[in-house]
Amino acid sequence: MMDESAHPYEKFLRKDRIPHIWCEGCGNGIILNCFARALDELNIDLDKVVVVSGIGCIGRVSGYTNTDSFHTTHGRPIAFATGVKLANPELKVVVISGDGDLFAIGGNHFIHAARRNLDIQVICANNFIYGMTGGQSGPTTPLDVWTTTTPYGNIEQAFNLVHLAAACGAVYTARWTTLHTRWLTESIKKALNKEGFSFIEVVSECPELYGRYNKMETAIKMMNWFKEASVVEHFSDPAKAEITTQRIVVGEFVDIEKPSYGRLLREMKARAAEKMSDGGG
Amino acid sequence: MTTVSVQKPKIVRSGRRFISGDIACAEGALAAGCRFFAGYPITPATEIAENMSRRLPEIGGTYIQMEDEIASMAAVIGASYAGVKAMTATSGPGFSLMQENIGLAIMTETPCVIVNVMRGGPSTGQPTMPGQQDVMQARWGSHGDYEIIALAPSSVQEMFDLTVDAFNLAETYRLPVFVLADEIVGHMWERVTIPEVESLKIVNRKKPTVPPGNDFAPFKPDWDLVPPMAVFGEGYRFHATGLTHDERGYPRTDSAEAQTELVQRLCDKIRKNKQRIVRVENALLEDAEVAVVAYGIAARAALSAVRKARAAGIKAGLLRPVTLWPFPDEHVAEVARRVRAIVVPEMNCGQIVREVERAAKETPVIFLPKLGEEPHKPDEILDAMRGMRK
Amino acid sequence: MTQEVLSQEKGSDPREEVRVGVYVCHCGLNIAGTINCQEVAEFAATLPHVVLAKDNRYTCSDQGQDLIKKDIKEHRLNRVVVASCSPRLHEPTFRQACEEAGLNKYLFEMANIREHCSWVHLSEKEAATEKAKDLVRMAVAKVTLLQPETESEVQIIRKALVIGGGVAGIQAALDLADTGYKVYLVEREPSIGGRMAQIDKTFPTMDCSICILAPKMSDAGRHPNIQLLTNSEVQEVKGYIGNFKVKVQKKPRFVTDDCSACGECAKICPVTTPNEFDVGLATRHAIYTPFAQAVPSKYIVDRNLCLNKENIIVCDKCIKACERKTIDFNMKPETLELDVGTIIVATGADVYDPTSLVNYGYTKFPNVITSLEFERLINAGGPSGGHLLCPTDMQIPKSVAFVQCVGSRSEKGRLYCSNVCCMNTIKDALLIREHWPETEIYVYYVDIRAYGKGFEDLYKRARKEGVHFIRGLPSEIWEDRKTRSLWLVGENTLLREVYKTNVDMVVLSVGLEPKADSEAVQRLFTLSKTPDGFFMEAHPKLRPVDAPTGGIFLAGCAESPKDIKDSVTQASAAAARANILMAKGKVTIEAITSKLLPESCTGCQMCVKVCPFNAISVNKELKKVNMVEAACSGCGTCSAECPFNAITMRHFTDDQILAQIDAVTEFDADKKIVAFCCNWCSYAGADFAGVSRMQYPTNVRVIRTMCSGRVAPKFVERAFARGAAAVLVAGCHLGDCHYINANYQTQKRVERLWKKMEKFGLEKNRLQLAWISAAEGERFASKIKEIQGILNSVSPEEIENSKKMVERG
Amino acid sequence: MPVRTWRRPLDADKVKPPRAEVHIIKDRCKGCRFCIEFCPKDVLEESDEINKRGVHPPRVIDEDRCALCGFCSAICPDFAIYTREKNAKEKEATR
Repeated sequence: MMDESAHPYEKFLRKDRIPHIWCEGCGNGIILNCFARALDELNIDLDKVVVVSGIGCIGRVSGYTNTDSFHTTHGRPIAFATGVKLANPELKVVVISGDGDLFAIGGNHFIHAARRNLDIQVICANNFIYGMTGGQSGPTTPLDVWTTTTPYGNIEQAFNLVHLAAACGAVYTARWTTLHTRWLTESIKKALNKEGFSFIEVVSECPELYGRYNKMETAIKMMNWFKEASVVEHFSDPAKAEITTQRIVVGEFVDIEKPSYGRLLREMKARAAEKMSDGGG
Repeated sequence: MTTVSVQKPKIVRSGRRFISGDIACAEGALAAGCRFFAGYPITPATEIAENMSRRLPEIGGTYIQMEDEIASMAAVIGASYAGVKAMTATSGPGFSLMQENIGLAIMTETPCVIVNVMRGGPSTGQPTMPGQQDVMQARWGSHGDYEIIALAPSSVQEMFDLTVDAFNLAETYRLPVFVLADEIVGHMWERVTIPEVESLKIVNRKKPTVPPGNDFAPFKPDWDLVPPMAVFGEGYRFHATGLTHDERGYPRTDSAEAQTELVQRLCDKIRKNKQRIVRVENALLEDAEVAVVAYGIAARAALSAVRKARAAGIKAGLLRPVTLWPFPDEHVAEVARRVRAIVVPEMNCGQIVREVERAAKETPVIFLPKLGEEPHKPDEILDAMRGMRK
Repeated sequence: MTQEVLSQEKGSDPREEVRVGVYVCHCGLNIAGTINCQEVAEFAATLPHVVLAKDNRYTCSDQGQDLIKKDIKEHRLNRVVVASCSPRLHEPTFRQACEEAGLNKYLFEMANIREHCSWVHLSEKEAATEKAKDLVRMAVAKVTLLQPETESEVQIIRKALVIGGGVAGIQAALDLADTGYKVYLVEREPSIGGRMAQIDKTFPTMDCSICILAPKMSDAGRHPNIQLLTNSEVQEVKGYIGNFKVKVQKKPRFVTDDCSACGECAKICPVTTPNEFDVGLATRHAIYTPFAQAVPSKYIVDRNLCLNKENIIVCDKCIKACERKTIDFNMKPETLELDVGTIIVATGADVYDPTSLVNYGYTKFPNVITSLEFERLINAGGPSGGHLLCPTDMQIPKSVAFVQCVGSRSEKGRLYCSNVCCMNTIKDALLIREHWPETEIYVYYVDIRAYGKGFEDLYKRARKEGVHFIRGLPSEIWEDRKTRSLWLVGENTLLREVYKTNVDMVVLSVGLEPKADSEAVQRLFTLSKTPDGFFMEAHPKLRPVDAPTGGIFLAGCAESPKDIKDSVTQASAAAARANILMAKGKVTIEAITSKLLPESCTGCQMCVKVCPFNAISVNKELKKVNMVEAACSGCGTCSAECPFNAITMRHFTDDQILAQIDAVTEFDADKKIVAFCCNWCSYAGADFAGVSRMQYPTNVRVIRTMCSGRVAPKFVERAFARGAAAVLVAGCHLGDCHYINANYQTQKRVERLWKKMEKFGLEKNRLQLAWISAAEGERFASKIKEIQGILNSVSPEEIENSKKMVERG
Repeated sequence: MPVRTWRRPLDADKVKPPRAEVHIIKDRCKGCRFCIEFCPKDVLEESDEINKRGVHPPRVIDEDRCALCGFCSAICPDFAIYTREKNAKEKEATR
């Protein structure tokens, strides 16, 4: 009964790194779990997967996946991933990082990677705050909520990430909560098979630093919040999908076809090479 | 490894050619096997990017213009980890933006080349004017403690040669290597000789000798303190992080030993290999009584000043550090012992001169600052030397 | 009929003198046997405006009608009264006769001296005759005030709605669709097919039930004119004949139409439950298709059973198993709004659950099964692959006993005969014979009813083939602990001896009963029920498939227990009836609607509040109301509510009703009961009392209004003012009102009157309010008896006081 | 079609769902209770033992209740629980 090696997802993890550093009930573990499940079901060659993360709690994820992985500077995982993907297009490059990392300090890289339709998958763990530094407000903190830097309630409007991604040109965009593990796994699988820039927002619970200060002391309570507040509305207008404390619209929002950066780059290189062999250039 | 493609014909257009320093730099990179360039337009380095954007696709390489220099540097590190020789080129402001990720490159021991075609600063300063103001930034620009390698070309030919060297050093020692050019060298057109590829010495990073598996530690150094480098996609499934890490690449954020072991090694792999790295160029130094220590564009004025001095009966000589970092202080010290004084012309308010003074001990050092459009005139340097007689 | 034509009609000119003709019908001896019709006719002749009065044997006969037509011409009659049966039966007949003679049909009135008089006072000839005179007096009083009316025409939407996808519903839908109409076939279950799909063989021909049903099902499934709405329920029905607005809720299947019914999903579904279709004898999964031949041939998820509750997917086994990715747990219920002209109700029947008959031991002894369970067991596609197995040992029984009339013809269950059980048992007995000749078969019965075509032959065959028929149901069944076999004990009433038989299996031949939720259906479509709880026809003989509400028809077991053949017959009949309406494309609506007299309207909006059909709206600037006649269904509760007499009700005006009241109370008012009965329930109830010959006191006089909501307080007050002994206001049961909820107004008004009576110290039980459905003749009769009882204690002073009350207002 | 389902279906044995093994890696558990809370069959409860992380890991109440939906392992942030079909291993072998 206690045979650890028997855990079906053991092979996707760096066993010597588990247990991970995340708190009790932290959604990051579930995201890692769903990611492992997605890899399992697609049975992708793990040698060809690169997991890139930034700074923050979820940034540690790259240290746990049994793939090539890189833990970059704050906000830069997408820029780093750009280099990896372009240098070796065979690799599946997945960026898993937090809302602060990807959309505050790293916002510029996100919008441009999406605009380019670069062939990478970005999974954002949105816990509404900066967890690693102790629960400060961030670009996704809902209005009015309490954080250690909004002691009088947050007065900043929050980013609607799926709307942002859609507006920037992502070819696949979805939002789930960590309670929607099945859907989330399916979305990750879709994204992994999608040509171009795909984005998945995972509304993730941080009971320690978000829940505790907003009347949800336990992870269970946060999960129940997700249960009550979330409504599945596939392909509804992402502009109308702002997250409030009452309502979390989840589902797939965008799933379109558009020539990816990788494809256009290949074609351009071919043209250039031809030109050169004609003795031009 | 993509560097084998160097052997393909027509990749390097060898022979005698009349080109600009920036173009020469790009050609040197291609000759060295660079197949990835990420950058952001900035005067006076833009032509390097433009040239790469035209040449890389022709030979199967990748050029991408990123959203800023921060991204450019990150992408270069990513490309290098994916096994491709990568570079970026910029100038002061962009160089500042790159500093954090340069630190990451140092920490993750990423071979890559950063060309800084220096212009007048601080801040936006004088974009189209030359300068040598980023020399100390190159040494200390990123936070934390580290050693670095920086080369200073003083001619279009050297823009080619030193770029090749920069890649070789980066690949040898697994770190970012700077080419510290300046606006004049970058924009100047000269006749250069581009050698046949076969005749070029190209170094590629060491590969791990163990197959993928548990006994592979991505940051376990060899005798030369440099760990062999596995790259993504080869099956080693390794982890790299900007956090202090152990030989397996796993974070060690709570251990003094780990911090000491790692940071010390990062410094030592340069310090202990200094002899192999450092390069200087001497002119007429054998019997010199007065020495000029100059680098980059300033060294060219210095050389003619030295010749003029000789013509005027002054026993002058020139010491030109090709590697600014590590600084050739032994060479300076040796010269200092023989000469009466040392003249240091720099296109800044005094940066390398500090290193010279440190090495020269009691020997007096005359500093000739220069800011703005023109480099030093040979006579300015000559005058300084005249002042040293009696 | 256009205004021009009308103006040439007799009676259309207000200046012309009123000339009434009265015809008293003998109806053979139905009336004449009790009432002296000649005397009544002579009496009628003495009434004002009556120019001629005749009595004849059958006024409804051709001669009778010709006579009326002739008289109208010869004697320039412009009003006609026929004293005979219920207007609910023959008013249309005589109206037509008048019309043919060029008399506006709204100038005709009937006196119901049969159902309301001769049949219910069989032994009181004089009193009955007097009552008949009163009824004629009332009719004449009303007829003189009647006005010619034009009927408005409404278009019939050429689309039909069929509720219920059993064989009746399927047949009706196919007939209409083949005729070329768009049909919506609504079925609550995931598949159409109904009971017939569960049955193995059909009697008397013994063909395979599903084999003959399946083709019809798939026909209905792919018919271009039929839109199949399975897993759906009707939520709301608005509008009127020809123009129904129906809200149907399509519940989510959680499986899209791309489902290929490959069944991979069910294979891996981790949760199971007994399959309803196999009456719990087989298992199904949370994702399932009810049976192999289901139409539509798609799977469905039972979310109550499925592990995935709320909006969280816990288990995704089926999703993964589905190659075509058709499973969508995010499906939401959708509501369709259908516009249809006609509706066919074929909601079917439930099978009686014998658990409550403890002496038969069903659910106690596994080897006691119901006839429906038997059908599944003997069915080759059933859980036992067609092997009749004893649930205890999975062996073929060596002896089987059928027990008849389980839940039928008994106080313990239902009083009626369920009509199909006898033949079903005979069929089943023969099936056993055919498959397992060794098995002994006993049938315990009360009577064997083999009334239909080919039935008797089948019965004879069963007897010939050695099936034992024993007259006398077992009084008790118990199980032998060891063998699990069953003992039946009862009396053989033919041999007058007690039997004690031991068998391996007992089949309880269970009856049929109204659907558990038939109440809801009744309300939705404002239907009526007969005492047995099945839906009532507009007329048991002449309109057997019409519902009382126009444009709605009945088919199959919803109307009464019947076998497949009858269900199909009735379905085709219902379809034909609906077809008549839709083929015409329009229907004329009785000119019994409210009319506004704008000059008297003060815009107080009392009427707006009470109108159940939102037919009245407010005209702000005019400070008056507007009336949409097309939307008005004619309950008249607005007219009753209006404090300013600004609304009259065509053909039931205040004056006309008051005239009837005055007529009743002209003589011996203090002995009479004035009864206001609504046309749909209470008046029909009184008719039913007549049809059933229920006797009650003669002193009641019924005044018919379309709805009890029409009864204005002033009517009641007038009756009391004129010294009436008692007043009865009777209507449909609350919730069953044919005008949605108008009878709630009735209740309010009566309660107000009671308060007033109390204030004036009057016996308030002299004013009675009763809810009497069309099926409750008995209730009507007993109500009259009850009031009679009260009257005996009413003093002359009391009556005088009540007159004063009205004077003092 | 509401029917009184009191009988054991005749095919009850044939369609019996596979029996489950629930595996709990106690010392990985951090005690978030997700598996207990969200198990559709209420197979789990909090145990009273304390693991090396100082929390009460879940304990199986009745393994036969488990429908093998695997949600416990899907939602476990710590890879501390998983289910498996009984004798699945042997099956694999025989295949």
